[in-house]
Amino acid sequence: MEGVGVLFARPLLCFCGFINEMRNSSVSVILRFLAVVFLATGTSAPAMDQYEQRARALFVEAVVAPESSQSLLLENLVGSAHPCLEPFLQGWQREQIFIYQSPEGSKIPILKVEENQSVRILRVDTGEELKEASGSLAAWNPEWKAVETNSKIRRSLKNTIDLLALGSSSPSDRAAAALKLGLKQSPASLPVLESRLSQETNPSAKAAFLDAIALVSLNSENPDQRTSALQRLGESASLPARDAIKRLADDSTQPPQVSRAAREALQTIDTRIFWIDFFGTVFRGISLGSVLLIVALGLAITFGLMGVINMAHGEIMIVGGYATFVVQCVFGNGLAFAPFGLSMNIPGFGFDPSSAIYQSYFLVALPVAFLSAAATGYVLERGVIRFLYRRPLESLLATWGASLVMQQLFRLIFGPANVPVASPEWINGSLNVEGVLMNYNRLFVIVFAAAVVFGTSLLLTKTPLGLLIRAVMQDRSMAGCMGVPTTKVNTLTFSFGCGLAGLAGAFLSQIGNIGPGTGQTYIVDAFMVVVLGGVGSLTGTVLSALGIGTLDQILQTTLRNPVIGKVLVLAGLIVFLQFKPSGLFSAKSRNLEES
Amino acid sequence: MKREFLLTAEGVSKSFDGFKAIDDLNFHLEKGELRTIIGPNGAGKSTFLDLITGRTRPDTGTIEFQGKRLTGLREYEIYRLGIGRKFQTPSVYNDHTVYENILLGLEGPRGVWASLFQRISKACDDRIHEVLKTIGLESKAGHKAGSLAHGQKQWLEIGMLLAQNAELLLVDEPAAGMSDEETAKTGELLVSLAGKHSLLVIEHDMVFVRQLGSKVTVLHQGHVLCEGSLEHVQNDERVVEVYLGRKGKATHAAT
Amino acid sequence: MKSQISKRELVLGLVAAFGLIVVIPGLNAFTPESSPLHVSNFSINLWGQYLCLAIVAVGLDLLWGYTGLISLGQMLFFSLGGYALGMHLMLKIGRLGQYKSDLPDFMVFLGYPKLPAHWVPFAEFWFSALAVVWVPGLVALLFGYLAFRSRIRGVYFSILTQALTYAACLLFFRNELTLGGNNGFTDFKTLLGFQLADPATQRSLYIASAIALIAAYVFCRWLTLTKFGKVQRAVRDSENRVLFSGYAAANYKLFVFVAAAIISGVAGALYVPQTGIINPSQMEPSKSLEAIVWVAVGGRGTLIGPILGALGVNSLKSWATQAMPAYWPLLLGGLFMIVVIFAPRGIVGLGNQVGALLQRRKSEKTEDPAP
Amino acid sequence: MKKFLHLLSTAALLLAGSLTCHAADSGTVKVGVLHSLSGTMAISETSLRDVLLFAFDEINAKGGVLGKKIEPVVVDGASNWPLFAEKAKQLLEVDKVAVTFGCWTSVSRKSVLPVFEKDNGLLFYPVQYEGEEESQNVIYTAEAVNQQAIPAVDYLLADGKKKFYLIGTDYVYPQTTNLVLLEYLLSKGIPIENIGGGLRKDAEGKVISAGKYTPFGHTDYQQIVAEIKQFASSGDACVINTINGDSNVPFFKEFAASGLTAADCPVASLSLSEDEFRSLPTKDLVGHLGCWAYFMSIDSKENDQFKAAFFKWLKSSTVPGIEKANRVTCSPMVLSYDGVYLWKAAVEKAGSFDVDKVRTVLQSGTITFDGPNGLNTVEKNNHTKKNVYIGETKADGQFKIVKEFSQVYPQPWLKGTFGK
Repeated sequence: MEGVGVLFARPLLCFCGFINEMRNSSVSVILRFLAVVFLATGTSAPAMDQYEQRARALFVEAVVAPESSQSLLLENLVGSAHPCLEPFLQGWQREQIFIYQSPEGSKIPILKVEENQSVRILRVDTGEELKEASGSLAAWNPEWKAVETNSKIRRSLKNTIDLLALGSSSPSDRAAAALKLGLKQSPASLPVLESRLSQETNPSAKAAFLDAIALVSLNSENPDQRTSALQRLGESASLPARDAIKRLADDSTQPPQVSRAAREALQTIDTRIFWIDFFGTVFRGISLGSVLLIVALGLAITFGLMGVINMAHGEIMIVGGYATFVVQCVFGNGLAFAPFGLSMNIPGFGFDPSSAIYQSYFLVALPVAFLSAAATGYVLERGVIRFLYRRPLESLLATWGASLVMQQLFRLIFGPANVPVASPEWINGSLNVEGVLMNYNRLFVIVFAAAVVFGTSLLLTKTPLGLLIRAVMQDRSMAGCMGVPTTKVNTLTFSFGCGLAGLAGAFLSQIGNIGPGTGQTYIVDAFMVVVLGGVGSLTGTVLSALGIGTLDQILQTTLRNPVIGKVLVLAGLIVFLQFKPSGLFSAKSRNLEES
Repeated sequence: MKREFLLTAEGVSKSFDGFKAIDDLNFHLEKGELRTIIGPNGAGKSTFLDLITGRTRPDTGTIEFQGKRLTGLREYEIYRLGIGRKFQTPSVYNDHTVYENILLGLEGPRGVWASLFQRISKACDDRIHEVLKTIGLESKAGHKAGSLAHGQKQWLEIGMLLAQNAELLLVDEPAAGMSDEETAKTGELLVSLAGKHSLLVIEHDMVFVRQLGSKVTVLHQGHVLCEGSLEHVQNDERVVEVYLGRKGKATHAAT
Repeated sequence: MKSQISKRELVLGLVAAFGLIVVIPGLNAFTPESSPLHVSNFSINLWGQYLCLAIVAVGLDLLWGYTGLISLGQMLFFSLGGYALGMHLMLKIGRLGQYKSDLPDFMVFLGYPKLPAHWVPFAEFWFSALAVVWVPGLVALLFGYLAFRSRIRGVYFSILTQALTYAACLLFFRNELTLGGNNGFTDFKTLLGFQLADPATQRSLYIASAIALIAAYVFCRWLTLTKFGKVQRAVRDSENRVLFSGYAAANYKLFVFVAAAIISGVAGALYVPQTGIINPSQMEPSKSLEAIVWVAVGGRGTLIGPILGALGVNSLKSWATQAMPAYWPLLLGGLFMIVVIFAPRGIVGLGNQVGALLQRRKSEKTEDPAP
Repeated sequence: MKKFLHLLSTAALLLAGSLTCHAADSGTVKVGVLHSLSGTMAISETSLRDVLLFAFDEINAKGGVLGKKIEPVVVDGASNWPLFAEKAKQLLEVDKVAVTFGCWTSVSRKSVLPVFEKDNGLLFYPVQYEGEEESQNVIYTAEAVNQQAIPAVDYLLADGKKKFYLIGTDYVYPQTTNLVLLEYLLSKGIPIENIGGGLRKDAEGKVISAGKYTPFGHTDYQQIVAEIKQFASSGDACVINTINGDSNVPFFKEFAASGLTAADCPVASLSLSEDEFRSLPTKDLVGHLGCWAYFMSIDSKENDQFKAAFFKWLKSSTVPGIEKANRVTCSPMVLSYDGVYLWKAAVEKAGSFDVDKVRTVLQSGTITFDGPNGLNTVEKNNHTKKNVYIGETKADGQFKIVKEFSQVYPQPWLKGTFGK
């Protein structure tokens, strides 16, 4: 019996890795906890106690029951739920429970657990691994039919899990579970909550339990209880409770002191919401700004420094995006596509999507995106732009032609549809600071943008290449006379700018979609950022990007309209250039004055 | 009491990115006077013209023309007060014929509507040909300006100033890229214009300056170093320091 | 372009005009369908549309070819003109719409109880006809005034015009603008009491477009003859010199910009009843860039070039989108790149290409470097 | 002289171009296919062309219609609405097609509608739409609002949802649908403050727009998702999503990233079918709902046959640039396919290709086709009665059917029918 605990621990631990897939981190934590418990008890695990047996039995009954009655059976299970069911409930939610027809014809529900490579099969009734008659471990059989679910069943499963979560090890999960229960506002749950509360030690979880209880007692017949509950919720300014409180506040039949208390509670909550919105908006503004910044940075080089109007900038970004897509596929099961009708196939390593190595594909994708975009830029510069350095307006037109061609090439190579790029798990989920949500992918974009800008400015100011670049950009012919290989530098600079665009594309694939036409959606904004920032000034670009981003978001919230803000920003920009025709920061010199 | 000047600049300063191109410049020009400004490169000669013609605005100080304040006016407004300018590098309309170039320079209404319905009167035509004769480009009237030689372009631009018949002519290095003989002719032309017009000539070529034989102003590091006849100026040791001083050092180094 | 009208040019012009205004519609009206000379109603309608686009091209050339301003927002003015007339056409549908209501259909299913005030005057034809002129004109005037007085020029001007049309596009997509949102206006029935469905009406619209095109051509040609035309080209070649010759370059640019906008507006107004729809996608930046293609391909700085460009590229498009949809964008894009790089003067200018190129090289040496 | 010659030659060329002669050989009947094969809508519409061509081949292989082989005339609307009108004219006036199958977006349909009414053509329209229209020249095989949005809401209500957040792309379909849904939800006793996304009222305080609207190709959904997160914080909330095409990716990525799941707040998407899933990271969509008249996962003999035949046809197809790899079938495709057979049935019953005759037969309410999605019947209002299915998205980009409403009668005119 000794091995049992360990036996469980392994699949459970590997579960945690797997469950991470779903953005339901609480679950994974619960499982870690359970795993630990089992490890602990493993050494001195007695035979399965009767509660566990009962729980398992009920669960099995529910699993094998016809779909119609399953959710009902699950509801019954709630009362006698047992931690040991956690993985199986989870498994069912994700349709990982199968029915194994034993040789003697009895239906044995089993749980399929995928580890990185191998598959483990656990019996629901015993929790042990499924064995053949011979006693050897049974091999996975794709014939086995999964026990299906529907939203009704999933909800019942969820309830059970939620209830179990009340006993979870992580305070935050206990708190969340408590609130979920409280929001149901069913008096039935009061005893559970109160008993849990009495055992609760963690302050934040305690608060949550109190809120939950308060929520429930909002429905109590006794007005004093309602009032005190309201006061309680007011103090804790609990957001979820708002609706419930509002209902009371609007309900004219309530006695005066109740409705007063309700209004006060509502007041405090709304002020809290205001601040959450405020800081949230600022954060989102900065993150949008960072996106704009990354998108515009390449332009700041090609347009700002070289004076080349590259209308194909957007498409070059998307090259980076497609590169990311290809890398992802190579890490996965490869990529089958039909460029110009002839079908091609890029083999993949076939890493398991949940494996850490697959998750890290993005890190590999970044350099690939940079290089492929830079290469494209090189071709563009050699093929088109070098003829047009003296004719900026016409470089604009020619590159637009190039962008048309590139878009169509994307269609012919990767098909007209957007390509799906799945973000790695580690940039999903969000950080919750006092109710202000900061999504990791957004935090990531900010850090990423900062890093890229920093790197670029270093390259421009600290390296010999940077020196050459700046020399050429200041005065081509002069630099030429001084023996600087201007054509080389031009090509290098342009390719570098395009490389940055490629990074932007790789990045966009994480928050947006990648398709033949995607580039177009960003190009105007990008130009605006550079023009506003002032040509040839990184600082200007940074400031204008962040400025536009924040302004846009603020207008979006205040006007409650996602577009007018954008329009106003564009209009404001045109007006702004009245007073500073050369942008926020412009290298002011006689040369510019003359133009 | 202070005398009436055609052009006065007082306490004018202008700097680009910290570099003081013009530094507390005071300058006065009388009506009908021909004045030559000399000075080493970067002395701020051209910048001074930029400031007068409104191409750039001074940071401090005032510039007045016939008692009117120029600072803050736009180029074409200043032009319309009667100030014409010839650039250092000849700037003419390469795509237009020589004739059209003069026509565009010709004095007269400058408004949009006028330009739409204005016909070229006999008088205008005569005036244009007269100017063309003076600058010796009559034979090339029908040619595109772009096809002219450097010197001829210089002439054409001077011609445009003549056609404009401005009160004050600002002439930036008119003799650059001209043969001696052309230079001489230019000199005569300018001298002949003095009196009827007032001229401000910027020049390097000392021979040419001597030929003009006008009062000379020496600019150095954006302010007036000294003023007076060419002889007076050449004997001023500061000037020697600025100009010949370097040469002196150079010779020392040589020996 | 020569500054005098030669006899030959006059004759050719008249012949061309006659062909466009009389012969082609005549062939449509008076020849039997069977005859090989017959021009079908379909092609008359198609041609009418092309001619409208050609008008835009002429206006654009006035800006680009003659004044050196590339507007990437020309189709905005086209659309504004179209919308101005479109509003009238919508109101003239009357109860013939899906809902048998006095309101335009989209207002009914967006639940508008009554006609918004700013719609009311458009019931009068003369009002919307005027709007076709002053709305684009006014927008151009405001934008141009701001842009030119703060010396926004070259690529900056282009980018800003693009931003302008982009912003307008986003705005017009919004349904709360009460201009039909993404669907725009469609399902028109009558114009001045004539059934739009009637081939005769379409023919008249074609003739109107042809006349408008020739009028635009004549106007621009006349402009090149005046002193204005000379100043205009002077601005293009060396704006500084112009300023120091006492011309308020900004005013000249503004005049041209507004003129071009109005020309486009009229074109749009003629275009809408012939296509039977106007919606914000006409304002998408790419549409205006296409207009640039017509001019570039035809040959800027010549007035006939843009017309040929517009007609040629569009008929090519019509054909290619059917014959080889997958390769059409490659064709257009490639054509454009080649023209811009190797034939900056377009098909018309191809002849004296070499000379032109040499000219360009020279002139650029002396010109101020634009950033 | 040269210039003028230029002009003349171009003119001649253009005339020649537009004067192609059309002697349709008697053995065939011309049928128009009007979809965007380029531009933004090509993503969705190309699949419809494919399935139509497949249907034609299938029919021709069985001897065609009234003994005539179908000769498809495929034109490209290029996602350009005026061009749609132009191409429609061309189909009807130049190619003289007997019937046209096409259009996806409402605006394209609206732009060709006058043309079809003028030239008395016949258009089969296969894509779910906002209703409020009933042209004599259009047969709507598509889902009307009461065949998609309403059932979806019914399902969510039955699922115990109390708060509905409406979000869509700003064009006529979402606007109209959401107004209808607003009326419907209110009539079902949902308080107005439980309907998220915001309301716009006119001067009289009459609601003229419900829900949040973003433009086509919108990419930044942070603000909106944050709003939804708050909206859903008190539980029992769901989202009715009519966002079109591309923008769904940033929306769902943001939605997933902010920790919302199908369990807390399911999203019912009315514009996302299996075909769109090919370009979506479906793992972000698991558990969210779809509602269509057809799902690829329908388990029926007809559907299996259809899928098998279609994929076989794709393999052997010689259509240039056609996608052969990882194709799927979806509702708009199947409704296009049904349309072809409904038309065939009508023609054969009428014994003629004449539009008026065919229309009368179609409107007799007797024309049916038992397609991959079950039985389709053309009703008197030019719409079709058909089954409606609700499905939950699975990680493999398929739907798991959780509910079926059988044989729902089409009601294009819903606004104002639910009363307060």
